[in-house]
Amino acid sequence: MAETILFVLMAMGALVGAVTIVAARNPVYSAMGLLGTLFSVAVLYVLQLAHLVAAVQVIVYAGAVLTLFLFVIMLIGVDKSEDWDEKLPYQRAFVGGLGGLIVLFAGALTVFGNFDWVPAATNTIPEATNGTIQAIAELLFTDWVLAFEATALLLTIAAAGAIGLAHHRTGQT
Amino acid sequence: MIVAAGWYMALAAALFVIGALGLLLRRNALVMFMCIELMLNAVNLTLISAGRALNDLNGQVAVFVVLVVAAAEVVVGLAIIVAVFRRRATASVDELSELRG
Amino acid sequence: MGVIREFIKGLRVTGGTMLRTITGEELVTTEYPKEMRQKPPRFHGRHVLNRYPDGMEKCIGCELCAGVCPAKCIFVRGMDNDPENPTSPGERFGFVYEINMLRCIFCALCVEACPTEAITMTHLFEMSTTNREDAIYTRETLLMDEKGGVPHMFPDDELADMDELAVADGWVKATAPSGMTSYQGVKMWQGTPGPGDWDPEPGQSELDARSPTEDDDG
Amino acid sequence: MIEITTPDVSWIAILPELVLALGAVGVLLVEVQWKPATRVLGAISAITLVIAIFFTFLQWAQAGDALEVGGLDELVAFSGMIVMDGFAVFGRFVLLVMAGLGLLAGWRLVERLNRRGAEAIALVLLATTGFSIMVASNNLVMMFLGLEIGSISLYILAGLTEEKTKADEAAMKYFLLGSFASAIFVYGVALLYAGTGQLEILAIRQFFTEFIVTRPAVILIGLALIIVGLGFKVSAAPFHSWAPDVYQGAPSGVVGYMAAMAKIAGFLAMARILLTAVPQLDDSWLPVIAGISALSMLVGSTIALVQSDVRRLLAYSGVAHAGFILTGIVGGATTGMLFYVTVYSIQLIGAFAVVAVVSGPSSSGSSIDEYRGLARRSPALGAAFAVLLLGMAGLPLTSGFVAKFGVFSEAWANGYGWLVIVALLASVISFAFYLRVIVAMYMEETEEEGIVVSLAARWVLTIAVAGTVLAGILPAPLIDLAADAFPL
Amino acid sequence: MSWPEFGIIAFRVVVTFVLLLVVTVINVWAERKILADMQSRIGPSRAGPWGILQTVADGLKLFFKESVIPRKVELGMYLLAPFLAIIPAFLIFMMVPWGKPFMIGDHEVALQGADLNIGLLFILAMSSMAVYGVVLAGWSSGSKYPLLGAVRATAQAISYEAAMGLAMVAVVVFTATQGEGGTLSMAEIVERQTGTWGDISPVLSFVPRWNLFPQFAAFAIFLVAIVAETNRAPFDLVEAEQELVGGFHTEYSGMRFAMFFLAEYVNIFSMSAIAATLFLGGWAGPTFEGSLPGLISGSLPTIYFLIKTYAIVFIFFWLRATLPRLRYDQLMTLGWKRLIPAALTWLVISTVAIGFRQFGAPWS
Amino acid sequence: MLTWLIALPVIAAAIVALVPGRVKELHLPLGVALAVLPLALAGYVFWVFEPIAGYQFVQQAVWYEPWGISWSLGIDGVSMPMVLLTAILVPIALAASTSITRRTKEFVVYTLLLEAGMIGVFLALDLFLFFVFFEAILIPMYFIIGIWGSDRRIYAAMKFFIFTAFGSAVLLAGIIALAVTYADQFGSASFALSDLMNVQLSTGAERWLFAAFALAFAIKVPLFPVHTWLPDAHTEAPTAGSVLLAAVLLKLGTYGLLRFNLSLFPEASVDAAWIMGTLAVIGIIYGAVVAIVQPDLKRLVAYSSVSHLGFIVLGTFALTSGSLQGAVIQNVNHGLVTGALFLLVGMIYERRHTKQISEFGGLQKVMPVFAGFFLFMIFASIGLPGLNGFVGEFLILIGSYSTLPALAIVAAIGVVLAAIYMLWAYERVFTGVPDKEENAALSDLSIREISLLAPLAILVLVIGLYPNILLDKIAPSTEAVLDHIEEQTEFVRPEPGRLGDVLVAGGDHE
Repeated sequence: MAETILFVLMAMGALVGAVTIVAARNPVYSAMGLLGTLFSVAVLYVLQLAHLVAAVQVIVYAGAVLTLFLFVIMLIGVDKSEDWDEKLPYQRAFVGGLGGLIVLFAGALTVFGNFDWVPAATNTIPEATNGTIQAIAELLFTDWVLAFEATALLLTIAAAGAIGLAHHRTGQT
Repeated sequence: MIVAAGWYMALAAALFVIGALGLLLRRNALVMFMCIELMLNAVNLTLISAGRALNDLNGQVAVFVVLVVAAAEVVVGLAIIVAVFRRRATASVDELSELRG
Repeated sequence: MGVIREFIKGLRVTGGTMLRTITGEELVTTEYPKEMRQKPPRFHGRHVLNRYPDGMEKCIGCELCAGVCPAKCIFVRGMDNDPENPTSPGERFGFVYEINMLRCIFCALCVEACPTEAITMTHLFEMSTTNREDAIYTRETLLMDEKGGVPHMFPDDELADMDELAVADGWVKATAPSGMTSYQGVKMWQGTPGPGDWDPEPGQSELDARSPTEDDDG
Repeated sequence: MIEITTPDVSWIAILPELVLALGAVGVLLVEVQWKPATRVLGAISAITLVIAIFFTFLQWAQAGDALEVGGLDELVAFSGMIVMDGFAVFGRFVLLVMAGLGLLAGWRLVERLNRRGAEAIALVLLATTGFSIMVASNNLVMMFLGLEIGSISLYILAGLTEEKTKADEAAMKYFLLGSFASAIFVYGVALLYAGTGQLEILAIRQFFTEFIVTRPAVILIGLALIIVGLGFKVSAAPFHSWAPDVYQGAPSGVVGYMAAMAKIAGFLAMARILLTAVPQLDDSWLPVIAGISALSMLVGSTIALVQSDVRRLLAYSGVAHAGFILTGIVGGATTGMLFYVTVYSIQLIGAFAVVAVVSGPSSSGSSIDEYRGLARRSPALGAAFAVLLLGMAGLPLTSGFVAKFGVFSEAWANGYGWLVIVALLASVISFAFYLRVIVAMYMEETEEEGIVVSLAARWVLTIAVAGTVLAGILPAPLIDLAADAFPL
Repeated sequence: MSWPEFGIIAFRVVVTFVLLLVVTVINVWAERKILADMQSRIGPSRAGPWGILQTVADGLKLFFKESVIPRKVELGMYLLAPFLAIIPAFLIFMMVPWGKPFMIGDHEVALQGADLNIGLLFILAMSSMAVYGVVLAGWSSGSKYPLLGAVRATAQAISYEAAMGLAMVAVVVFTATQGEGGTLSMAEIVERQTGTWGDISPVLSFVPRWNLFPQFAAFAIFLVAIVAETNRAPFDLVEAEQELVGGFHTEYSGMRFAMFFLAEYVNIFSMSAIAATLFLGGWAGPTFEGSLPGLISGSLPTIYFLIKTYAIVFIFFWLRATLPRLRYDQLMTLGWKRLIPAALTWLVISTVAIGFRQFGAPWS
Repeated sequence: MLTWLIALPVIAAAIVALVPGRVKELHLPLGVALAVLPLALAGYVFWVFEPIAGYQFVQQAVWYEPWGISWSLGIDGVSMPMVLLTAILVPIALAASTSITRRTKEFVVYTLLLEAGMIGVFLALDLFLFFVFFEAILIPMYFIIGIWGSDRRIYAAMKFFIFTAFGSAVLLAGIIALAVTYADQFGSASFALSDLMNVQLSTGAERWLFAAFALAFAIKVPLFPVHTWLPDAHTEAPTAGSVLLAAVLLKLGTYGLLRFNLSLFPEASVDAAWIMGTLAVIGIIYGAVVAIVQPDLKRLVAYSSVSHLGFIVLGTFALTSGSLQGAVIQNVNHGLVTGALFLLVGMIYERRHTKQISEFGGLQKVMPVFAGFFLFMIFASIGLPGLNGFVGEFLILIGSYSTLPALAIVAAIGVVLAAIYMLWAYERVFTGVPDKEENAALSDLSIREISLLAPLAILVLVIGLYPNILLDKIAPSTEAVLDHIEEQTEFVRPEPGRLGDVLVAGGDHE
């Protein structure tokens, strides 16, 4: 029961946040929408016993990523409101059409498709220890050790690259 | 009472679609970028929900990888956006039109 | 490691200060209205117009003070003495004397300019008023009576320590050589409540006799 | 006491990547510590690449041995993260060679970047690492990770120049659409995971052999999203819109490398997923791939016709080539595709090396007018470019022809005759725009002075032209290699 | 969930909340008083004995003051920002155990808002949320000084959070030596710090088993990081008065300003409490059960906790009195080039050492 | 030996390419001298060529085993004349290119490469190899037209390239389809002509493949309605280009039809004979009619080519001994005559820098030798008995009459039309009084030019008078083609008519 209520609430939160991202004229409001979505999704993770992921989600996304976003928004001037005149003709119509198509497709799948989200599921009850740090760490440092190391590489690239990109060139404005 | 994984994944799908459409619709590089983050979030939600339904931890571990990727993308992406801004003082993709055929 | 040593040094300063403050050793704050601090000898407070011991006014209405005032806050008009009943020992006396305390910058140039030491400054500084008119001190307010008192805005206020009026600004003593040989070594200005009591001015010859390093200013 | 589970580590499976990553970090550190001449960094990267290539030989031998004794399990390393099959090793080898060529082609850019040159070198090596992981990965998330390592390096490379305006713009567009593609790809992975419960490619195949999925909608959608995501990366129509802008705006020194890398890895990954993981579903994906292929070829060729900028032209031709290469996947075999990807990459890097020479290593844009009379200004350069363009066009005696022949044959044999005919039509259309460049070079005159071709560029062009011609005349060794390099 | 359990939870939350409010009131006064002492002044002295009711008076004043809303603000965010600032501040403290659990009947009452198995991560998450209040306040004010403050706040928060997290990680890894596996639960971390180091050497049997001793470097790093995280001097660039008027809250007044003010002091206390919990053993200490009346020995842990926390809070004040504000580049240099490398180095060193202790040398 | 035939021009090209660009005067003579070497070799081949069916001097080397492609060369009666023709015309075309002063070296190189490609096409017995050469030719030709052509050269070059490349693409599709089918049926891949002839095709597939091959070759020929690139290419190309284009390149199409369409798809060939014939005849009439109204001399010759090649196609698909032999020999004839005509037009163009017929008039007076040669070639082109054109056209018409009588009759009208446009053009250019001042001062042909034209004229005469010198060697091969068709289909070739017997005396087909 509690899960259902929370799910409904958080799903609404996530959706409202998502729509805010897209619809808000001011990027700051978009960022806040994203924040809302991130939080709601984090709660949904908790509901699904993924506590660690939920915490990391908030720390990394909300704590670092979105803060960076805000920083850049502030840095490059928030006062510039976006030009809502569509420069590409048909772009909006195209997006609308695409959206409609997806909705239709989804509707058709739900109604006619005899559709199953997780066809491979074995209907076992998930273990309560699934979300614990120990369980995840066990996997992360054995089976996924290569991926783990590769993420280190990725972060190195990101750091080095960001420095290279943002580096001020002398003699240029 | 347990909510079926399908609901979570449907929510994720909705988020993903909103993100994708937003990316196509908006012209502000930052907002577009946020839409990408939204999409990655939808991915994470899908992975976790599927992982729970399958009683498989790999889904959760995969989320960590996606998270790190998202973080790295943000670092680079924002660096690029800032670099562009330094030249143009705009974050609108529409105004980036030096490249034309 | 130098940084850390400096850092600790800094912490020691503040920490030590705190301890000393708590013990009252280094507490510099005085709870002002409750306890007053001794003012420095050269404190510039409000002006007073002095009298000779015989009760004659020192001011001769020469307007030098008004002329020298950088803030142009002094207004003086002299008047001929009534030969029968002179107000001051000279020909003229200060008939009108006003100082706008709102403009005054308490520089004491008027005191220096005064040829007769008529105007001096006291240590009294509580001069708040409730309207601008009251801030203009007139001859009546400034002039001492025989007992060395002057009228004050809030004579009964606990803040207004009227004893301060008795302390003159020490600056008067430091300057104002007379320049006249006949006054050499004469203790001229005694008995004035404001300026207090001090040693006679040394004469030129005595000044010349001193070594130049001791005292160079004229 | 905590009990420690030791991870399953197989060094040989990742030796080349290890060497590359170390080399890249080494370059950065050496730069920071000693600030040496650029040449030293070049030497370091060259040594790195050579060692890495040497290790690919080692892996090749090992993979062959394992196949002979049937020890297929030996090829799967790191608990199923990585496979060391011939396909991966071949892809790695090609990537490494392209990285070498790309570095040579971009060498002038590196030199002009001064201190940041080290960064460019390191990024090239790191991108290679990433794509190399991608082609070798057996785990879809690992593949995504490799893809991102490579892609992010490329985004940065696209913006790494001293002439900034257009490069920044290119980097931004590349970044936004590239990330979009990555997100789509990884969502596809997530859905595939939801559908099959597996993240490993071989396990997914196993799953399909063991179970019959009655309601595979999620799997199919996931697969479609994976195809779309990779389609973006390899700039197949209708997901190509970023390619022209990026190719035009990014510093020409690295464009060839960027394009080649993304294409090689993208196609190899696509082939691995489609042909290894879900061959049972080919009824569903074959028509889709064929459609994308046909559309790419037609769109690429036709739009390229009206381009006035050589880079955009090459970009659209790249779209067309993506279509051609996809016909190889439609053919259901990897030989032709591998061969095609290899030779096309060489041509691409060579072509962009020419662009870099003609319009400067860090410039953006290169109007076709700049090529007017190139054959007079520098006959060797013009000839090299002509050969490369003709190779791309697929004229006989160049590698392009053999490549096209190979993929078309495969597609025809797999029952996609109509696709081959479309492809041939597209090739004919593509002749027209390649010839436009040749026309400008050979048949129009200019007063401009001769061009100095740097030594590095000469090497690149020599290798590229030699490769194009040799693989066109004597394709046998390369095709044999490609034929041996099938995915596990 | 039975009613007693629910009641216990409600009790825990409410009491924690109230404790935090009370402590904050004292904190504000204490800071003013201590700063005054360090500057040879007296400090607040009028309201109440020793001016101790000064904060209450200030609060009342702010509460009744008119809340001016400037014309150019982004209203929604402007109104939201103070709450965004204050909520994470309170939530962080919910993780801190501030006394020894005791029993009512057969229900255990933990003196802690909530005990999560990912408590430390929650703290990290919330502390990273804290910056939003500042940023949004600065941005939504529609004024340049607050905006500058906001920009500084973001950069600063990100920079020092990393160091803070790394210092925490070192502690978490260390906890593995004190029990079965590492833990992120705050209550568990405290539990593992009870007792003394007597088992290592009898000489140390009077030294409490605090993490401070083995993890002294982490403590130093953590201390610096939390000062920066809470935007306190010398890292108070966010509200550098000399440059930015009032920083991010320039345009705020009245109750809204009070909320920022409150959030700042709550944060100081929470962070100090976390530091005390992580490194100084939280409420751990001798309770002399049996020899003292039950009530006293029962409240001793809370007193220990408060003492330890206030020791760190005092450091906050001390630093503010001592150090001049850093320049912005110095701030960044310190964060990225000193603190994070130091934290990383320490993490590696301590992890290797722990590894040796736990598993022996790799070659043996 | 055949490999050398291909390699020699390539080596020659390499040698020329290595000569420094400074010594400009050297390139052309050197090129001519080197081009004589393949001619000598081709002459030797002709000398030792035995008049038997089947391929001679076959050389085979595996190129890439799994795909079944090989370097497989051979020569028979159909290809031998073409090789010879190529070898003869290249040095002449080169020698005639003195007017090319710009980028001479490249010109020589391209021409020699072109020669290698053309010889390769005629010699290839492997479809893959054939296609490689077939495509490779495009490049040098494209450059020759594009660089050294006249005003609209780029347009023309492009048109030429795209048209033929389109044809090639279709051809490639056909080849792939055929090879894939072969691999399906025999389990191993092969592109060898002899292997692919064994493929069992369904009627539908065979027709499609036939269409693909035919389309490719029809474009090359060019057959109506895909001929439009030809006039442009001819008109804009430099003289040597036109010569080689008309004389050899177009023959790739007719050669291909004969060699591949007939052998690989006999049934479809028989079925489609009347379609191809009809198209050919339309081409004949159309080309001739259009040629009549051309104001441009070169364009006129170009359209005459369209007309003449129609005869060859007609002959090919008439499927009789006579018509096939006629087609082959007409290939040679057309090469010689049209080549010569283009040379002549080029020579007058060098002098007057115009090709407009209206610009000339009365040249007979000024340039008698030139007029003589022109008239001679015109007669050969029209098919005056005693000259080679007569032999070919006559054989074709006679041969076709027995299988495609209606078409043959209509085609015969083409001969008349040819006489009209050729002679009318001659009249306008050469007869009358030279009323234009510029024309009055024109110099007659130089010794060099005469020495270029003379060999062609002699060959024209030789073939016209003694066609058996070629026919003897051609006949076995063409008969073999027909045999193959009869084997595979129900088609029975008609007995040659009376005249045919007389003329095909050398044909030993008992």
